[in-house]
Amino acid sequence: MRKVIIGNHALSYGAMLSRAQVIAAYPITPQTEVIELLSEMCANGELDAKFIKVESEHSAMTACVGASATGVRTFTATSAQGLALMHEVLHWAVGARTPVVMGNINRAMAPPWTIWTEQTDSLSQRDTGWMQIYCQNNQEVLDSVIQAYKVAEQVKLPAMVILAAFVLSHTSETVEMPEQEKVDEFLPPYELEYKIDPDDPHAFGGLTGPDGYFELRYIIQKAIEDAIPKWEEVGEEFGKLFGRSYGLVETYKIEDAKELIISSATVASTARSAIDYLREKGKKVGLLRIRVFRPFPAEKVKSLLSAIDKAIVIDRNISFGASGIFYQEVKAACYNEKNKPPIFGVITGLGGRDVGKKDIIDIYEYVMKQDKVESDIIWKGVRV
Amino acid sequence: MRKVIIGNHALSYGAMLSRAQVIAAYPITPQTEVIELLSEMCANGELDAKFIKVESEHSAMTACVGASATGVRTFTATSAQGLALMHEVLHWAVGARTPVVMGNINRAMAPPWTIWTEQTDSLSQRDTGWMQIYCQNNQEVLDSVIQAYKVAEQVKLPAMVILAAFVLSHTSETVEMPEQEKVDEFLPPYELEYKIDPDDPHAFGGLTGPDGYFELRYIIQKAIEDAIPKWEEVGEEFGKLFGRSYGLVETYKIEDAKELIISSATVASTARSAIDYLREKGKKVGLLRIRVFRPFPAEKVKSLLSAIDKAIVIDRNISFGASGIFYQEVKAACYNEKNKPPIFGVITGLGGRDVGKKDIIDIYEYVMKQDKVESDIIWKGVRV
Amino acid sequence: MKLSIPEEEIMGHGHLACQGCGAALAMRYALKAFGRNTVMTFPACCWSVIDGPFPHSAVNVPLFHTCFEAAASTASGIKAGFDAQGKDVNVVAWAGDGGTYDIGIQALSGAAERNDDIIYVCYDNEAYMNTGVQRSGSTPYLSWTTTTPVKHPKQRPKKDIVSIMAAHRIPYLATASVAFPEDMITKFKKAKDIKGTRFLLVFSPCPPGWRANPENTIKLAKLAVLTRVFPLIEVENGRVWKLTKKVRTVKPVSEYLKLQGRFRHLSEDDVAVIQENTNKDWEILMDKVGEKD
Amino acid sequence: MKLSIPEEEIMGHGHLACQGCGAALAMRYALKAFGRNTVMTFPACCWSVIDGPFPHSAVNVPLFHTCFEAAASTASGIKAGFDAQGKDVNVVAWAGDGGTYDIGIQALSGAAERNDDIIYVCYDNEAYMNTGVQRSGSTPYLSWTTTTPVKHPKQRPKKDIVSIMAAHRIPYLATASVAFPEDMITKFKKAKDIKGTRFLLVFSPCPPGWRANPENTIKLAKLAVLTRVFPLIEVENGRVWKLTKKVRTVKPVSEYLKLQGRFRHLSEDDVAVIQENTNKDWEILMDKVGEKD
Amino acid sequence: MPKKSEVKIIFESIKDMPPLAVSLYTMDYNKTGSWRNVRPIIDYDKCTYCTICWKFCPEPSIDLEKIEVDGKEKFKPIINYKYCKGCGICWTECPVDAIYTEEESE
Amino acid sequence: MPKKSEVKIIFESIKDMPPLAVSLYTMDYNKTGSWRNVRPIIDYDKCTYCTICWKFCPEPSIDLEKIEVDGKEKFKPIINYKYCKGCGICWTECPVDAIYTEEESE
Amino acid sequence: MVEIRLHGRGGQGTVVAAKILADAMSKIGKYVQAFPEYGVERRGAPVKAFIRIDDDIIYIKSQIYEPDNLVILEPALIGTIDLIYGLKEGGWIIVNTNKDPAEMKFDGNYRIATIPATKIALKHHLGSKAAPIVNTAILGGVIKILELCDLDTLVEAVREGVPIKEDANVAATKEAFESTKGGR
Amino acid sequence: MVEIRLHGRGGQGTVVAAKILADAMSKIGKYVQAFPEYGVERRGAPVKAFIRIDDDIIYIKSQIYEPDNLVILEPALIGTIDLIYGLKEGGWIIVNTNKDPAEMKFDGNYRIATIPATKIALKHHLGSKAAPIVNTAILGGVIKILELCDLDTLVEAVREGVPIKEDANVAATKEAFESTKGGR
Ligand SMILES: Cc1ncc(C[n+]2csc(CCOP(=O)(O)OP(=O)(O)O)c2C)c(N)n1
Ligand SMILES: Cc1ncc(C[n+]2csc(CCOP(=O)(O)OP(=O)(O)O)c2C)c(N)n1
Ligand code: SF4
Ligand code: SF4
Ligand code: SF4
Ligand code: SF4
Ligand code: SF4
Ligand code: SF4
Ligand SMILES: [Mg+2]
Ligand SMILES: [Mg+2]
Repeated sequence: MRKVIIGNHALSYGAMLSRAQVIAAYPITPQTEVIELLSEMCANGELDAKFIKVESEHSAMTACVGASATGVRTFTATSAQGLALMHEVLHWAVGARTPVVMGNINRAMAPPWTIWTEQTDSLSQRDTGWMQIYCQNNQEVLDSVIQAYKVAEQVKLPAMVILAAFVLSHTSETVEMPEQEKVDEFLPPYELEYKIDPDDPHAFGGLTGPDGYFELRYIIQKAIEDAIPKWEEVGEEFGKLFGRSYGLVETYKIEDAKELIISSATVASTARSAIDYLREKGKKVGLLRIRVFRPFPAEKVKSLLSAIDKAIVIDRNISFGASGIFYQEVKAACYNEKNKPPIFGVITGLGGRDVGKKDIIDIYEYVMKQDKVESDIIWKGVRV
Repeated sequence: MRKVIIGNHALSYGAMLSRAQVIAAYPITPQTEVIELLSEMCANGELDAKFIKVESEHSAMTACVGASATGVRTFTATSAQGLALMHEVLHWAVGARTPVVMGNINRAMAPPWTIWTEQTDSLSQRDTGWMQIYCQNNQEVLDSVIQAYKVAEQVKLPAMVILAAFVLSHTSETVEMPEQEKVDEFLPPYELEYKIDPDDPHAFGGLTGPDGYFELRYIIQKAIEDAIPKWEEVGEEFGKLFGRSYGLVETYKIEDAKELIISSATVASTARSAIDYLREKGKKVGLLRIRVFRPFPAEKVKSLLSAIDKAIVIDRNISFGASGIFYQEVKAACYNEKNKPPIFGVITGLGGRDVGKKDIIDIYEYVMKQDKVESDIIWKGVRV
Repeated sequence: MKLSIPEEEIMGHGHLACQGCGAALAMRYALKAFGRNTVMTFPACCWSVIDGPFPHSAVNVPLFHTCFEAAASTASGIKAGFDAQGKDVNVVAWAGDGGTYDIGIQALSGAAERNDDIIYVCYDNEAYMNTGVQRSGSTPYLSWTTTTPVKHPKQRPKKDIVSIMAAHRIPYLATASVAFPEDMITKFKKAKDIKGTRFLLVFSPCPPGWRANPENTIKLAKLAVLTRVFPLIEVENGRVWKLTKKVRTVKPVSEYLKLQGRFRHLSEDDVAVIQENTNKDWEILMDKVGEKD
Repeated sequence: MKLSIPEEEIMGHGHLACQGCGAALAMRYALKAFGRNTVMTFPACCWSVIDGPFPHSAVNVPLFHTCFEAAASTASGIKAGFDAQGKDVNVVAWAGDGGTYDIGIQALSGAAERNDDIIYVCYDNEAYMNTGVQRSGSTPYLSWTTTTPVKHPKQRPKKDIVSIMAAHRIPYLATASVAFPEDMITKFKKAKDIKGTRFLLVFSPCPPGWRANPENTIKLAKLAVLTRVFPLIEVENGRVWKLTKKVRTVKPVSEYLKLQGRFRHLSEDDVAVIQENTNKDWEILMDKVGEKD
Repeated sequence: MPKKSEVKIIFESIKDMPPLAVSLYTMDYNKTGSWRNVRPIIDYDKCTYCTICWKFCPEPSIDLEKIEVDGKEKFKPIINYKYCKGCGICWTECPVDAIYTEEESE
Repeated sequence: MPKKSEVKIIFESIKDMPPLAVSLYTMDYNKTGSWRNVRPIIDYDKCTYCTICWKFCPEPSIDLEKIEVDGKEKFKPIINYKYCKGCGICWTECPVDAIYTEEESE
Repeated sequence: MVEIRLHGRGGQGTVVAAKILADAMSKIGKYVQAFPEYGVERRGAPVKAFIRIDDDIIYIKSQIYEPDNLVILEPALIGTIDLIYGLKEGGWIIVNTNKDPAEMKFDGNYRIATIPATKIALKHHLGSKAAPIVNTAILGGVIKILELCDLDTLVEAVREGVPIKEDANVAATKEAFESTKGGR
Repeated sequence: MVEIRLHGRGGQGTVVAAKILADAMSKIGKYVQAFPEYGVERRGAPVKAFIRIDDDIIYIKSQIYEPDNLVILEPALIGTIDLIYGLKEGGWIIVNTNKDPAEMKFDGNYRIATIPATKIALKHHLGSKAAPIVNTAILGGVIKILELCDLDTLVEAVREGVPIKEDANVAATKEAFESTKGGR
């Protein structure tokens, strides 16, 4: 069945279809519709979940972590300041190995106060161990929630499904709704080896000295590395059932491409139309959209870049004192490769400044004129 | 005058000599001695500061930000969970352009609970815009606090002075104490163009739409870029006054080096003795210690790596789903260079596992046997 | 003729409050009472928007925006900053009920425990309005919000923030209402002259959030007092309780409730329960005030 | 002969508490009262260490360590998890005073406002002990700690957490002391059988933190009650206050203070002020309890 | 004092901008009169100059003008239509119904 | 039930480890008797079997043994020196001074 | 691809109008995007909403700068703020007004249609006189003028899209469909 | 470089002992490092502290695995936990005990010295019988045995390093210096 829904409701339906059992969440623009709809669903009985209407995002995440450790499926959603307030608990969810799934609406960080989109909020969480999926449309948002549970529960790590403020969160789009039975088939109930259980008492997360901590971190890294093939497998399995496949990355017109535009989320989506335009003009340019950012699909990116002459990463985010974050990560991943192109890094669209097809064409044309990378940041659209 | 003091007290003396005016802090192992000594100093009248004994780190940082915005010098210190709890406010301090100086004791993140050293806590803040200085001994800790104020106030961005839990925080070392008069000469009073002032009312940090936010972020990036030469200048000026110079990085025996060990903080310090040993054995190996991590000294690192055949980055931290963080950043910085070595990334010492001279020699010898980089993480010291 | 409240307008027009916003009125009165030697800090709340976009501002006193959970601690820091400079400035944290009853209560409790020398004003519109009407700890029993839908309206009573703050034994605490500006301004001026942590709770109707007509803002605020839903009181040192507005002819709560869409779903029984709770709370209050009806 | 408290030991030995630790005793009694169908969550506190290092544990009921500020919300989450599975489990948040009065009060206040079905136990040793004795909101007036040095001891009274929690109108709230295990266990059992948010405050001396001799732990806990410094009470629904331990011969506070190094710097005048404050607080309490001395 | 500005300030370039988001202007540019559906009009024949409408206007968009009536100083309320949002508080609270309304039209 | 272990478990390899920091053993390995400076000794001649010492031991390191005294069932307190930390609560609280002390020596 | 911009006032249902139109388009197999002006909506303040309609998945995620057509739900806004910026030459301007298209004056080369949506809304008791809810009424005219879909499809979308007064809204939609002036 | 490990009990001043010794070494121009075992100290529980002494800045920041010498402040620990692990062959073991060095038995090839530090401490009223504070007493012996510095320098460091009972501590230090047995 097709529905026209906003990105926020795509998250809510994703959680509902995944049969989330405990929800704990706190409102923040531009996320509120996610929890408003879930509140309705719980009140109506459409969704059989405990909804804890907590007093802060910090409590939302701790409640999810606690509930998850008892062996139930949990959901929350937030954005920007709310996500930042959870930061300590994000680390906690990873160390506690609780596969919480969270929606995050990418909004720029204050101050100054702002509610428009930028990816710095979620990318600032890149070192917490959360898996991160950047979505390009509402269909992908909904589908990714379901897949996120599947991967997260297999590797016992939490996952964040990410969408742009307003550009997706408040934009109604055509979405094919998965049927509940099929989702149930795809996503079996959540099972845990070690869980909080009075019949089998364990202490979780107790003091660990230098004699054990290192190994536990190693295990986490191995788990998130395992998730790399999992995201591909699960994305394909999803495709078989629902007709829409997903992977770590998505490519467009790269077969014969000499140049590559690399981006994520809705900027990558818009970039497609720019590619179409440039292809029409005879340019051999393709698109690489990074969908799964953590774990970082390094092998995939390396192999896709090996036959490219020039690559451009477009970031809607910034790590102050460094550069765009996708740019940094792509370069780091490919550094030791033999065959690799020069990579240019562009920052644009911070704080919700619109990024249109024309902007991307401009970026491409600008970079094509450059012989070498002069600076780690090429600014696009800022009124210097 | 020489004193034997622990790293934590080096932070306290640094704040005292810099004449911090407002302190707001909350205890956490292994930071408590910092604030215990400052409490004493305030009670004794040795230090004329308002000390707000807040109820959480979140409040510690918000109080510092608020006070800083009125035009006074502020100080706090924390570690791991405390730093993580401040995360939202760390972003705030940057957006508000408040040059708060903070000491952070590097401790591994829970769960499991642990108090031993690891750098993931502060490195997880790499995308907030805070400047970060990693110190190798207590002398540097004290000296860096004073320098941090100078740079921070010039570029109007906050700075974090970082030291290893126990390895420095609780280790007494010989420290030369700067004289107050000289510090006063070095560090003039803090002046602000826009500050909270009833005689000149402004609203700070109000709602900003896509029409202005991008430019304000651009200005921050330019400010932190300006800090790169500032850290060098200020480090040299400090040297002239106090006989101890500092820079963005420190090198050891690199003149003729063909191989480079790159690390930070106390691991880099210990690496010196490994270098001495290896040099004795005829190896042409040098050391690059990255002292200022944000802003990342990309140009410096690039030029130092241009004549090297093989480099090894040793990280006492991890970004799950990626690699060691210094490793990632060094590779990203050098990616587009013509002359650059293969770089190997080693992760060791997580959660306070000791890193000795022997470990570093082992790492070196292992890497020398490798033809190419097979994986983004070489694990050292984990009991697989 | 003399005006009953100060003539000078510190708050400017052109601000972004909705039509009939009680919170805007609250600020207008507060600034009249506090005067220009005042500094404010706002956590996230409607007022972070009402004040207007950069580089504009409507309050015309220094205003430091801070994060949602940190009104009190930011004010403590600002005050310490002025103290360190030897400047005597009235530092005010200005927060909504969400930022006070819920996400900001820790910073507030901490400041009160230390008795930091700040004024904390909560303008209470009984829900998270800036994000579009979600329940807060202040949302009244059985009220609709978007997160307490009519099929499952709020099941818990409004958090008793007054008693909570009184338990902190702060030097001064008062409730006020935008329908009684003279009372409000008197209290705000009194608060200004006391040292230590002062807490002021201002009842501020929100037409869109309450599903009420904007023209009824004053009517609603008045009815809340006249029905004893929101008593006007003062508490000194957490111990001396005073009623500042005695209600002669008490009105039934139904009069107050029926003007608001957020209570539209209530049954007669529901209304009776609310009436009963109101009566009980009043009795408890009278015990503290040491008065009998 | 019958034992006055349950014989079964759920808490094991080998734990890492200091000699004479009141907090260890509190846990021992609590587990006796709660039994094995209990799940605990600890925020950071001495008990995060006392319990022992991975892969060992001394409490022998399921225990989920959580971050410092999140005891209550973690417990709410765990309870919701069990509810979702249809399992009836006693979920207990177990926190120190720092984690309760200060950094954890927001999560606690939120859970209480929602009346989440959890038991919250605060073992109160009146400072941050795990980090080496820093002041907390619970540290008593004029006490020394490392952050309130003798030249500037704590200037504010202990936060009145009992009144604060009573103001939340939770169904049950009680104070207890490790010197009165029978009273404590009775209250803990009672709490277990009530639904909603229950709050239990246990007075737990800390020899190193109080600069006291370990053998005086019980003596001190007893004296706190006998001097009326720490009354043993119960509060139902925030409204019905009861004194559960009447003190026949009241002792002067000096007897309690003089056994503790943290009060060594007090002058006679200081002690007199503390005595006076204690008397005043007792009167206020008696007002609530509705008793006269 | 912040400057008044009748237009919304959007900086053309960062050169004109302060280094952080600091307000420099009032909100006067924002003519909230455009929000108004219904226009309040004071019937000065009925008005008693009680100033209640002024007191309760949240904008504030009622100004007072000192006038003399029968030798006594009075405050005459004058609605500032540039900013009046038409909320209706004044006409609801006016004790003598001296404020009538008209619908705003195109 | 968690397993008892008389030695501190340190995993030789991650293969033996659970995937997260979960306890599998009690704290029995930790012989806190080594913390003791002073050793409490019960003088059973004085002891009235009131069990007060048992009640107040924080470790707990006083065990009870059911015995019969004059036909009545009593609980005999037995100190477990493996774990007794020598805090002194028992000898302070014993109402009949039935517990005497000895300094621990090398 | 067709791009439309709507102008109204906070609280009037402008965004809902866009959504209902998108729903109707979806029903006839189109891919759609509907979104409000990304901002802070205040009761009474002017607001905008946007729609994109296409035969294929719509990848472009930027704002609409040059709409093909314009819908003005709140005629009182005319003259107070710029409404027609970016509108493509020859595009439609559909205005809620009792006036005739000929009476409406806009600078530029546009086609103009009018719908007495307020009158219709009030007739069907949708909203109050001070705040009529005109969104469903105006849509009837919009689909007629722009030839987007048949009336039945729109009516179905209206039924699903309005929270209350389904029948009254449907009646208003239908009446507007009939009474719209200015269609080709 | 000289590396020393100290063993004591939480609350006994073991860490302070290391610090005072480091202070004394600093006074004679040495570079020093002194640190406790990185852990959670509990009153009564066994604790360790470490010292490094060198003529130059000490860059090495790892733990001490193979100390040159050992100081045992709490003789009751002997036998309950392993104390001599890692000690270099021929290194000194300096024990607080009334016994003669010959009476002390440790497996391995070490030199042994004894100091009746508890006796001395109690004589000077440092701590209680159950918890004597022996750190300053034992240091007197340590510097003598290891020939680290002269007594005056140590005494100066003791004066600066103890929080209370300065004179008593100094007296204890001096007495220990005199009465230490086992020196070469
Ligand atoms: C950490 C964080 N969480 C959530 C938000 C989103 N938020 C902003 S204002 C607001 C509601 C404020 O409610 P209240 O304090 O009652 O003020 P009101 O909006 O009603 O005036 C919320 C939830 C935020 N800014 N920061
Ligand atoms: C966010 C955060 N801040 C600080 C700490 C450090 N910390 C751990 S326990 C503790 C003190 C706990 O005090 P209290 O709650 O009274 O328990 P006690 O230690 O006295 O048993 C502190 C400050 C932490 N773990 N997390
Ligand atoms: S939502 Fe309510 S409180 Fe907020 S500005 Fe509008 S009327 Fe005022
Ligand atoms: S410090 Fe105090 S509370 Fe903590 S374990 Fe020791 S005695 Fe117990
Ligand atoms: S209608 Fe409202 S905004 Fe306009 S003048 Fe009257 S009270 Fe003021
Ligand atoms: S309220 Fe009415 S009578 Fe009073 S001043 Fe206003 S218009 Fe005149
Ligand atoms: S001395 Fe303390 S630990 Fe030992 S048995 Fe007695 S009470 Fe228990
Ligand atoms: S307290 Fe004394 S008398 Fe009572 S059982 Fe123990 S040893 Fe015996
Ligand atoms: Mg509110
Ligand atoms: Mg405590």
